[in-house]
Amino acid sequence: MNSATSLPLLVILSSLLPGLVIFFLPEGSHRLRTTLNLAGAFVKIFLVGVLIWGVFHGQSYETRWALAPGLDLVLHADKLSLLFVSLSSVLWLVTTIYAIGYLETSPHRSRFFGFFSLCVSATVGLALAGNLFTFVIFYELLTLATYPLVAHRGTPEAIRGARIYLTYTLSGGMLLLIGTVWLYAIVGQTSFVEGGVLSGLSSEYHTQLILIFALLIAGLGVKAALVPLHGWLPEAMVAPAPVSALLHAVAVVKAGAFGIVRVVYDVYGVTFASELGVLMALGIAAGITIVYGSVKALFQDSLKKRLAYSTVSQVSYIALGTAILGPIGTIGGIVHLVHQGIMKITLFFAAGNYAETLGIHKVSEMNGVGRRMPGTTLAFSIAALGMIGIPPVAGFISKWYLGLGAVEAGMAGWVLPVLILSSLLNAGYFLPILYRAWFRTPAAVWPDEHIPAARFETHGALLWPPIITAVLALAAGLFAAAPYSPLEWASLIAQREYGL
Amino acid sequence: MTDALIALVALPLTAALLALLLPRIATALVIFSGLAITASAIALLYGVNTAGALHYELGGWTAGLGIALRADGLSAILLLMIALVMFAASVYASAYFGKASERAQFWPLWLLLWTALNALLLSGDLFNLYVTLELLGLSAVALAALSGKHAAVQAALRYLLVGLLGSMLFLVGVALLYAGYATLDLATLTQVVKPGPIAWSALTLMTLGLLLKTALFPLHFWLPPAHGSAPAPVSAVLSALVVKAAFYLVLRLWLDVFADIVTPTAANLLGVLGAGAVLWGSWQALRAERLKLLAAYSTVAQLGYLFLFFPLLLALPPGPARDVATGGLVMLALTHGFAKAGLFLAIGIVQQRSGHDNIQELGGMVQRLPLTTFAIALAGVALIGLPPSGTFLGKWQLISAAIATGQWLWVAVTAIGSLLAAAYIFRILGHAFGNQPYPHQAVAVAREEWPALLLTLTATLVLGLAGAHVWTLLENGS
Amino acid sequence: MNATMLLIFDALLLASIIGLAWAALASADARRSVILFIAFGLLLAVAWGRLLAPDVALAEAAIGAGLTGALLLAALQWQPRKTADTTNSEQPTHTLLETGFRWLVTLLCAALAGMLAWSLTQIDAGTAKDALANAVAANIDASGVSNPVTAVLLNFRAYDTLLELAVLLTAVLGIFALGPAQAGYRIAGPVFTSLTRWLTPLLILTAGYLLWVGAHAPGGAFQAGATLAAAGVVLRLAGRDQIGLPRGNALRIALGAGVGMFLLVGLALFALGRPFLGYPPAWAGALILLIETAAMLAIAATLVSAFIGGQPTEEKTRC
Amino acid sequence: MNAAMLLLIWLLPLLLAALSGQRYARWLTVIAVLPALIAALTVPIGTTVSLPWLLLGVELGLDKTGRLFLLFSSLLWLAASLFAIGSPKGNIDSTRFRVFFLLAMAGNLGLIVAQDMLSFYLGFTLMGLAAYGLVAHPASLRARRAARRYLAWTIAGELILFSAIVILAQQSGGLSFQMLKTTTPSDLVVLLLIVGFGIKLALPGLHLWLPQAYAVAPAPAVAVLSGAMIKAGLLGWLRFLPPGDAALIGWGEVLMVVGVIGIFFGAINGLLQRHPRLLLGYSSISKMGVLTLGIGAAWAWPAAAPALISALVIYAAHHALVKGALFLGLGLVERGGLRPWIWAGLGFLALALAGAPLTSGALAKSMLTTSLPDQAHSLLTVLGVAAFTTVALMARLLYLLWQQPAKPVAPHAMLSMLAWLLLLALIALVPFTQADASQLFSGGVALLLGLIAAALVVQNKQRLPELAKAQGRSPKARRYLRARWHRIVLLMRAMQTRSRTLGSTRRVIENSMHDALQPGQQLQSKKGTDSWPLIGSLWLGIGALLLGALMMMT
Amino acid sequence: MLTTQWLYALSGCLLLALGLRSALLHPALLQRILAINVMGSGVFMLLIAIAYRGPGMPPDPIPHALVLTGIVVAVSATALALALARRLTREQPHD
Repeated sequence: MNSATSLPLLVILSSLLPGLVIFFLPEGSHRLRTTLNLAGAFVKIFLVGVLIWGVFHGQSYETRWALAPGLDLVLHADKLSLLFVSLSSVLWLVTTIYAIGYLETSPHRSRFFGFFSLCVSATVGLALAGNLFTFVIFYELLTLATYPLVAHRGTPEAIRGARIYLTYTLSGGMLLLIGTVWLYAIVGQTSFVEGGVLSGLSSEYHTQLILIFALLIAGLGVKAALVPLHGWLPEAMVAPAPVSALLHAVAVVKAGAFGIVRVVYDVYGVTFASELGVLMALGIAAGITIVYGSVKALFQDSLKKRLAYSTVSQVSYIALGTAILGPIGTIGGIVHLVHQGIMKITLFFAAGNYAETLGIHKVSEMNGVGRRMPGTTLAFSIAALGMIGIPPVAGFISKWYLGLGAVEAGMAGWVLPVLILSSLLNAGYFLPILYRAWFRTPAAVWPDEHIPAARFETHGALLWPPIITAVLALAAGLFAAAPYSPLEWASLIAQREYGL
Repeated sequence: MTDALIALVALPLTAALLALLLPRIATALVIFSGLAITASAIALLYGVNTAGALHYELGGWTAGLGIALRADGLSAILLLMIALVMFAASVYASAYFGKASERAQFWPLWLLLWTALNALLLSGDLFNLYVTLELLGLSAVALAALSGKHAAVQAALRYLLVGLLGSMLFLVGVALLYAGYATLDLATLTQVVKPGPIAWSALTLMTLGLLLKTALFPLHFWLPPAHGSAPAPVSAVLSALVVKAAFYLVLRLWLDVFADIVTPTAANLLGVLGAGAVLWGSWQALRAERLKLLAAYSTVAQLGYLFLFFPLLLALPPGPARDVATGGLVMLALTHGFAKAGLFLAIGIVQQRSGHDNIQELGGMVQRLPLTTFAIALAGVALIGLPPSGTFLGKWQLISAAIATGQWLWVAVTAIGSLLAAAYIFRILGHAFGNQPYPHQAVAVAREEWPALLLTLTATLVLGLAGAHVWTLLENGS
Repeated sequence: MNATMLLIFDALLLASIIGLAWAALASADARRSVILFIAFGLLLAVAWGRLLAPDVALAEAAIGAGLTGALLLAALQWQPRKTADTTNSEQPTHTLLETGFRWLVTLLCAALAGMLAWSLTQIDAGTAKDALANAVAANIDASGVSNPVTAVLLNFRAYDTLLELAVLLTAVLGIFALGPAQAGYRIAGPVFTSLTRWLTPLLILTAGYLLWVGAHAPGGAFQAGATLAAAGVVLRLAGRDQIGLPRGNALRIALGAGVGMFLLVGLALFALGRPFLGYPPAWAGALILLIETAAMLAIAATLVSAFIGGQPTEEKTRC
Repeated sequence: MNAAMLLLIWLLPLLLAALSGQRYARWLTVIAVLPALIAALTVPIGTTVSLPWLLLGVELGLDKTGRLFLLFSSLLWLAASLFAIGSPKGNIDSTRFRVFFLLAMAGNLGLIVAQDMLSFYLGFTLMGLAAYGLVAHPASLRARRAARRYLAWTIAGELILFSAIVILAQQSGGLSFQMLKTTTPSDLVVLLLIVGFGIKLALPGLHLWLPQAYAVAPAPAVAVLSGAMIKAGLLGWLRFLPPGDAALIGWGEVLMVVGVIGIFFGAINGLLQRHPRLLLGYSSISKMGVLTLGIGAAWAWPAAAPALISALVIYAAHHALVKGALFLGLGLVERGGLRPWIWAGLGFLALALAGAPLTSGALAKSMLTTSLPDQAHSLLTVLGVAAFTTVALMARLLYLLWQQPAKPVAPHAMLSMLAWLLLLALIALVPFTQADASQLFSGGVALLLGLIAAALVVQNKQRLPELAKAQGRSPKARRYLRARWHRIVLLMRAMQTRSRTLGSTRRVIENSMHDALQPGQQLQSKKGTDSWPLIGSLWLGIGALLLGALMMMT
Repeated sequence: MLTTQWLYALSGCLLLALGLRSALLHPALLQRILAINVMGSGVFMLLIAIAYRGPGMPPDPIPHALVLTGIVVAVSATALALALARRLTREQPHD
């Protein structure tokens, strides 16, 4: 095997192998585990870097492995997959550092980090999937790898949450599987091809294709938390903070959204999907989700639940972008894949810091927390503003392209109001938090202060990840037009999809 | 190459005798012969893959007068599965049965069961099949009753009666066929059999007998108690291999010998029963309160999937499409074999360590028995049909064929069944992940844990990732 | 006997057989059932004889009726006495639905018989169905024996027989696994005890004869083994614990002898380059006798063991 | 160098914001404003900086309008910064205040040099949100409410702008302001822009955030809010909807009407206030009405637009400095009590705002009136009346200050006073450097009339509260208003309950699913499954069916 | 087929049906074991009837061999069944 055929596999193995080894490490071998984790993360980033360099220089990377006649496991590095891969590898590194700090003293760390690595491996595999078949495989693997993470604490609530998570995701996976097989039965293959593979089919198949689209989107929509398939997301909030970060920003939710992008662009082809009329349906579903999630978030006092509903809302921006015909909307959707990830992970890191440092779980307990934990709160603020879409944080760029794309596609009539309403609602649930954190006087005692303020407001391993990701979120917006920025990347992808 | 055919029967039978005569070294003997049998199975598979279907005329008499052993891709693959599962279960059993006296009773019967399985898969003769069925049935019953507990004996007795009834009907079919076509050789029969009352009746009777033995819904009633009360390695083999042997025969009869006789309607009937098995078995597994019963009902359900293939295969024209679907069926059977065996072995560990297998009281298991829990989870992955297990590939073909032939009902059944499977598997894992203190001293023995783990790994990883070879083998070995 | 007489005989015989079967199965009393069943077996043996199947007739008499009967009679020892009462008390508990199902089963069984009969009408009297019989006749010289049944059993289809011996072995091992044998029989009366003194050697001699004659006339290992076992049964009934059945290793060797010898011969030939179980014609007769002898021992040991219902315990051995 | 200076306008305040927690941070605000001041004075017009990698491609540049905006804004920010440094520790001399102050400064000054829509929007948003921190700074319930209201309006405005910009960007095919000159905006865009910037400019109806925000924020903050930041709306209109397009003519008329309403609405409301800050706030609304009117005129008569724009910018500069100085003066009064010289200073400022001869007000007003085209003579009347109302307002302001005994809370700080006086001097002197005499002497009549009117108003001061009551400020009316608000709250609550009900319905479903997934102790029923007759029937029945199915072959 | 063959074959079928019915319906274990034996006998009768070629004609030896094997298998199964049943009653004491 040369590098062209092995590199995508190696990218997966770089987290898979350390994960497998970690399973067997005794609980006490903290240093070895940390070394393995970080080594894996850095190796992955290095390999992804090589991939990116190669792909931008016209090199083609593909690992192909036949699983059954006509069914190949294909790992293929194209620009879209690399975008997601780089997002997850970078965020994985950050999250790993964070998780090491977060779980410093808690039990079963080997198990945790083992599944953690599996989870990322599945995500990377999903990102690199070269056909829908491979995608489905990693999609299900992701479900499996996250279950133990959600259930990690072992409390009845955790297990209940995990069960609900599983009920939703496995049902979704089944729908996705049926849709995929159906598609396979019609087309005989499920490869991701820029511009789609279905437009050549005669019109007698169109009804079937619409049904298949519904199945696929319903299946992906569970992970992407499209209303009404979102019910698992708030329940899965029982998981430890790094897991929530992973679920919401890097892996699970993103996988669903990424899948929607793949299906629309590389299976159906956005033009063909638009002709079928399914894009509009997708867009409306996304719009409803965006508003619904925001409204629900308004009424949550639990910080993590508020963030969870925020995710419900935000991830559908991606679907919305996908539903907008035209390169600009596409850019908006794809770039939000990255932007939402870094912003949301910041928020979850910060929420985790509040919980871990001061025992704060509720918004109503956050009075004056900005003074006690300025770094964390600053990071939180930047991310929250980004979520609202305030420039120059990354979220604005996404919103901008979505809006512009909608205008271009003649959908401004309802997309813009949705965006506006959602931003208003986002402001409605984020800004009060910021107000409390920065302007209210703190309570005399924090709910449960574990970590006293010393040199930093909390452990370094907890403090730096949100700051790094907040800086990333800011940078992604500020330098959006710079080369190699997510936006540039998304533009390249969109150009390819539209054959520009 | 044909030596492997003989070896596969003679080796376990010889080992059974030796184990009977030399109980002190029986364990070593079993392990040694297990290796040899596995090697033979691999050799056979290799031979079939390179030279196509093999046959061996015993005693040098032409088939018809004498008995021929036959192996094609299908039987060779299944034989290797049998060898691997039996070998793993043997290693497990060597630790599971603590007392020497227990082992002394166990090993000869165990090897006889192995003989029966191999002989059944290799047999090319109708009456010989009957004898192997009986050998299989009796050895399985004897093993199932081994614990001597009331429930086990009762279940075994019922198992025996059911098995005898099934064999009897099979034998009537054999008699009818002999009356009609004056041959017992399957290959000959395949060529001469014609539609007509004899063929219909014979196929009906033989199928009926085999359905009872393979515990197809609604004839599954005997299976859960029998599989649920046998010692763990025995349950593993009963669920993974024994019922599948009967299924293999149904498959052979319907797709090879009576290929010209079977009708879509009849295949649909089997499909409907399969669907019933999937739904009812899964539902019952979900409601089971003991791990072993859960696993047993899961077997009922999983066998149902295999029967779903009948209407699909018949609807597909012979050729590549049907071959691909058949590969899916084999894949399902293989994965279930490995996964279910591993599951039962793992459950056995739980049962031994905690003294019970009540699902409600598994809290904390994941901490104390991590590898065992992991094995259960892996088996679960395969039973649900999640990737990268072979079941996933199998179900893919199942759904694919159903969609291609427009038989949407089976798609729905598969989907619901899979979700129910997920529900019952994660019901276990949910309890296992609980953070309650685990009240039992649980130190798992590697000789028990590793077979379970390796079997389930085979089901989830090896078969899933190397699945393409199954299709190649079936094609080369036809 | 002319054809009509023969037909009447057949009809009467079959009517009796069916009647006995019916009576045996309809009875709720276990003892009655068993006795009727033994009678049924004996009549069957007659029927086999009538159909020119003396080997089968012998086997049926010795095994089907004889030993099975003995086993069943032994079973009566522990069978609950009040089966009749229990069945009577169970009778009215049938719900309507259950009664319906019972009728349905009856109906379907009748349908099954009908279907079989219908199928049998379709058997055409072609020559093809004699193909195998002719093949047996053609190859009988190479088989080493002149009794075609024995030739089929121990040469052409020797593999079946090998596995069949394995079935026997399995059964007895299964029985052993259930626990040790129990001494539970009342001592037979003195007349019976004295009877055994000459009955036992007679049975052993008969067994030897049957074994020997099997090569060219009706008889063979199974019949012989069953006869030998009958000797054991007689001894047992006479209240002897020491019934000629070896203990421990010897018993295991005896039980495994049939399969063992078969395998030994088969594998040895195989090692010598012959097909598995492919006797060289010159040696066939001797080899078959060798195998049959071992098989006889095994069958006898197995059946006696089954009769006493478990592994004879070492402690009970009388010196 | 020049380009770097433009960049520094943005960068320095932002960078210094990061340092504002340090001990030496007091003077940061002053340093931060310097690049803007220097740029306004030294950087030649036409300088541009293109940063294509930043954001979506940032273009900065200085034009004539921008330069003047930059000048008066930076001057005001400088004065406010100096004023703030003089404020007592712990109140506004805190890290948090400085951070928001600097961020708002960066936004405000930055948007002036922005030459593309997004950087303008970025500055506008930054300014708007950071100002929230200034308004919310005092730890009082009133401040919190005011800040919340401010924020809600600001965000709404920004979102409306966002929509407008998105559509505009699509229509013009780019982000640069240059491209907008050749783009005909759709009516929707114009409406959105009017409303979006109108919120910042506190058009009547969109002004609701303003009075309370001005009432609670610290003095230097209000100074920049009312002086500099509010003008961003004007600049926005000028940038996004440059006059000259025929599509804007109709909208210009609309805007003129709105402006007129604003003038009088602000004035009348201002007159009804008892609190000097509120009065000044409404005065700003009124003045912004004038600016709105001017823009409307510029749109409606494209030919007159260039002159009108120059006049409007001058007017804006005048208003910015004067209003800022007024608020700083009020701040001095609030802190150290009213001193005669402060009153005098305020009196001068009031005169300037009212357009008294020899003040900047006169200059601004005369430029505005002269640049109006001939068709707009009716507007002259309006402006005259407007001047009259301003006089009345100012008179009332001075009266209120005089009437209400100020309670000194702290001694006057030298630096704050110095800052104020410098600003006063600037206002007093600048007109003489810029204008000819005729412009400086205009407006005397109006002032005179105004003073007479003011005297009347002051005489009738007893009746004013009654007027206020008539305006809907009676306790009953207040109750009514509160009830209406309450109803909205109730509606929201009901929605919440509804969603909770939905949630609970879902929970019921989920629970039942869980029950299904996790059944209770269910004993294996032996009787049911072990019924042989049933099984026999099934078994043989299957056989019968199978046979039938097989026979269906032919 | 010969009349004799017919007679015996039909009786075999009848025995089979009879045995089957009782095996399914008889409440007592012992009789059910007997019933299965009766079923076996029915099949054997069928086989031997098939083998019959008429008086004086050598019958087909193959079915005979099959039946011989079948008888032994049947007795093995019966023995095991009885042993199991005995174990069951021993476990379940009755008075």
